[in-house]
Amino acid sequence: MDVKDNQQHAFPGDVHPTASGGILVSKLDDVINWARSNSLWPLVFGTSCCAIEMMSTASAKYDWSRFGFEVARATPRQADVIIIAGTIVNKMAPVLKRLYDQMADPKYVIAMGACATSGGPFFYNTYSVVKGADHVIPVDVYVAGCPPRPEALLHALITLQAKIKAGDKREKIVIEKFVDSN
Amino acid sequence: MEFSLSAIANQVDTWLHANCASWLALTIEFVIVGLLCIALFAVLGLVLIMMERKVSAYMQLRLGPNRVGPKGMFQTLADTLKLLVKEGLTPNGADKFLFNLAPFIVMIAAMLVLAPIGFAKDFVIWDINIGVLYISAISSIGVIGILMAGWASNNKYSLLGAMRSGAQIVSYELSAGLSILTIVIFTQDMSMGQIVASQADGWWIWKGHIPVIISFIIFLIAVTAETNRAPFDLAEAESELTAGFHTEYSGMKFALFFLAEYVNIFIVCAVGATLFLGGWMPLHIGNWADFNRIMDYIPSSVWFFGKTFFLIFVIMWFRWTFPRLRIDQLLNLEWKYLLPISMFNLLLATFIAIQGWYL
Amino acid sequence: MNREELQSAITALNADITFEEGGEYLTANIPADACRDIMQALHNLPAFEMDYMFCLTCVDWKTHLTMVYHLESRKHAHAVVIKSKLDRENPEIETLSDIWRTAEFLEREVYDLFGVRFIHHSDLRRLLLTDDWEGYPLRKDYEDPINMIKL
Amino acid sequence: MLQEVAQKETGDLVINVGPQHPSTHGVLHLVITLNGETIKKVEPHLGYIHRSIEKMCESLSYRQFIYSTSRMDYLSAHINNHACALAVEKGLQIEIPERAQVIRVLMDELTRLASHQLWWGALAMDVGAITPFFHAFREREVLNDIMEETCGARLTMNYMVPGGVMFDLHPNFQSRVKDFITLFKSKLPEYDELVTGNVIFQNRMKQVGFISAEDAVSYGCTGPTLRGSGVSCDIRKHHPYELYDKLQFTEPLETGGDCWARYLVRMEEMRQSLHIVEQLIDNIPEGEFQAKTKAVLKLPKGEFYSRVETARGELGVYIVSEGGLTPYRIKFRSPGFSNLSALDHMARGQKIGDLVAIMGTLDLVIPDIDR
Repeated sequence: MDVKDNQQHAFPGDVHPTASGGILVSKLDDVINWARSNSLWPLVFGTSCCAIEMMSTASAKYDWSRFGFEVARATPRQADVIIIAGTIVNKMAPVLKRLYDQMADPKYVIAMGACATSGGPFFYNTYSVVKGADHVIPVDVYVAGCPPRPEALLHALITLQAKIKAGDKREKIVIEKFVDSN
Repeated sequence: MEFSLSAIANQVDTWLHANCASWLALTIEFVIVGLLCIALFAVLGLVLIMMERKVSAYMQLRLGPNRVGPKGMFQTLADTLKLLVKEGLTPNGADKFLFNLAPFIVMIAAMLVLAPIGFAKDFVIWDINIGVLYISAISSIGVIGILMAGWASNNKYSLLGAMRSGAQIVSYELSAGLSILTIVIFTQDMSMGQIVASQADGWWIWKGHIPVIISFIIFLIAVTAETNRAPFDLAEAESELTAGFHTEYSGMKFALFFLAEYVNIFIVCAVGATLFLGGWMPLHIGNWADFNRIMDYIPSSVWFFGKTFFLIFVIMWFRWTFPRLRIDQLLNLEWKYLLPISMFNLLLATFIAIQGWYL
Repeated sequence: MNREELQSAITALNADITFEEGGEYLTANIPADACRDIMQALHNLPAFEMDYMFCLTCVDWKTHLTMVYHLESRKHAHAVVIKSKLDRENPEIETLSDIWRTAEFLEREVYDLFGVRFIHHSDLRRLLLTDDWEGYPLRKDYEDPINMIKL
Repeated sequence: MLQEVAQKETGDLVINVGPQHPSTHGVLHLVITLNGETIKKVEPHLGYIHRSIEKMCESLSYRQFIYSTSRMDYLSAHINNHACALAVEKGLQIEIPERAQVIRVLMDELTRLASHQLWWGALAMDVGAITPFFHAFREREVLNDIMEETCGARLTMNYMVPGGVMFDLHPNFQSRVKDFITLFKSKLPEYDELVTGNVIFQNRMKQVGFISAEDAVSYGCTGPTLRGSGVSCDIRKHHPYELYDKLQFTEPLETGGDCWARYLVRMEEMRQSLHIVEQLIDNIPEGEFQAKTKAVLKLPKGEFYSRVETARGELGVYIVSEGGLTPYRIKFRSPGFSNLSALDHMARGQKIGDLVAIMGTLDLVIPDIDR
């Protein structure tokens, strides 16, 4: 099977280009993406050190309210983005999954800090740490650092905004990779 | 020609009656009024939420939203759009009918109260002759929606929040009602139009002596509690009950609750402005004819919205300054302090009214 | 009481107590079955009045487990370390949670991580790990090929 | 399932607070039995951030394991590192230079200040006032900058090593700390005005979460929690380490035993820390900042226990050494763990809102409890 053939019979679930009447729909999509990207309400969720830096990001010096992120919701139903601030351990993993499932679509995930990205300093010789939150839920943006500086978190949020504005959904990127590798 | 909302309304009315049958004209007017109400609510929601965020940012040494659109003005627009297209979840164990009905009840109750409020001179939807009674009756319907939401969510936090809210609103209705009665005693009329008219020579807060000042303070406290705002936000109590009665709501249904909260604030502040600060009535001082004439040049709608937004700012100020009360302290405050004080205050007001000591 | 006085006073409680040389605190090895009586005496007798248990833990010595209790008296400002050897296969010791309330949680932690059963403990469940966790992770022979990446 | 049955039989309401809940400051899980709004029982479920630090440390060298401890009680990262460094130094029997001692004490106290600032803001947020949180962070950011300049990190500093500190102080350190002292002294009255003097706040704190001195000692409470019940327990006074026996400071004591007493103790502790910093900042001796130690550290066979006073209470580090390169067993006696065990005792008979206030005044840091 050559590449061309593969692209014609795209992966199931791929978005098929519409024949006509695309302008209105795509403009509407742009508007919706603009709204979504500019109104990312984070879930109040912090497990360890990174949560303090998340608070710092909310504080007056870094002030994520400028971008409209300050409406932190305590209930997952009303949140758009879950910032995994801290280590996820085996006991917490089902809870994190559940929180993610409780969130309403569309939902985004930021893995903040080394622990949430890969297990970080707790990678070796630990019996209870999940080696990266992406073993549990899909992650959109990773932030490096232990803990990351508030600027890094802001950058991650802005990156997420750019990602949403571009209209790239996680599924689409996965599919593109799949097609490319074939 | 000076700007006047009533003139526009009259022109529309005359034109409609000249061109259509009277029943059609009336129907069209109903539709226009309905649309205007909805538009007003949408705009109010956007403006008030933006104002809240800016006020909180100011109190907290922050900047507040400033990236979306010029000076961040489209921030709340983006939020609303996002909530519109966000998935609306209904939990499995929920009573689906009540769960979906609750936000609309809260919203409709908030909309109904709009009827007797005069936004400008001669610009009122329906100047009912028992306006004050109507307001205090309708404004307590909203709590049914909150109780419904809490019960139907099948969530213990929601239930606790709703029960708290029920206890709170039922109690604080009393003080709010009694403090409104003070004005009714002075005006000897229940129509909102008459109450405003009676303040032509000075607002009640100036000429009503001590009883009106006391009842104004009690009114402010009581309506803050009735709208579930901090320091009386026990129904939501973010640090205790995550989000209280609307814990399980998402998307547009949550947005309705969110909007209703701000519309309610606007309405209670509008009522407060009408009763105590003269509604659309400009600032008149005794017989300073020149001064009064200058004040009259400012459109009455500006007066009304200015006063209302001042009160809204005060209520927001409360929220960002005070810690939350505990449920027993909240009820103690009402039943042990506010209610006896307002009853005594009513007695005092009656005495002053009988003696005719007000200006 | 200074160290020598404390040592002689504790020896008077039970003949089987041995003492370790050196160390920052006076360290006494007591038999596990007499643990509760000795601890009760250390807590109640006015000469000791060890009202503050500042550490309770366990050490796996591969051949046996050792319970380690750090006690201090706020009044007399003396401290003692009590150790008690336990059988590794079937570790059991009387609970101290009714003498020092803090022991309730600390013993649950030791049960969780070492598998020491505390007899008469009111609520002996796993504290930190999930209820269906297998094995006792702080033991030296604990292996978990899935979760544990050895360096 | 069992909870449902219990609920039907007794008519009590059982609710789960956490693991994700704004008032638990992390991932604590509390199962609360309620009668209406009144709490009948609180049962903490831990382990949602149990990162097996103790097991991990068994395979890390004496230089390495210290770094993992600053992730434990991240708000007193310096003090955690300090405790570990002290335990290792006890084993190595080395004296650390005076300059290093002064730096350590300075850093400890600045950390305590930063931690208490955050506690103050978070407590106010727990009882519903959001604004103080931002005011607290304003001063905290200044401290974070000072820390960053010298240690290279804002939060988890890893600055103290066996034998002293890792780097010398930044040249700006003294002047910036002095600036901070003047700034904070001018802001402290603002804190009192905004929160301490508030009638609603006082009502939320007074007569809430009472614990008697005997119970508090029995539960192993330490730090401000125990001092709020009137028991003197400051390790800096009773078992002084570094320079603390030469410094002038008082241990604040309150006899109320309620949240208000704990609040007052912490507020006074901030002033005392400031006082300690003031004494030392002009008297940093010249000299080495680190004692000469071998590249590879080996502790002799034995047991070493060090105790320090963190912002939350007494932290104990218990190292069992077999004479190897790594500790054979390490145990952290964390202050939060014992303080938390008293939560049920304090919260019984109180309202839900009080539980939040009690947790706020206990100043729980969950990774410190779970380790």
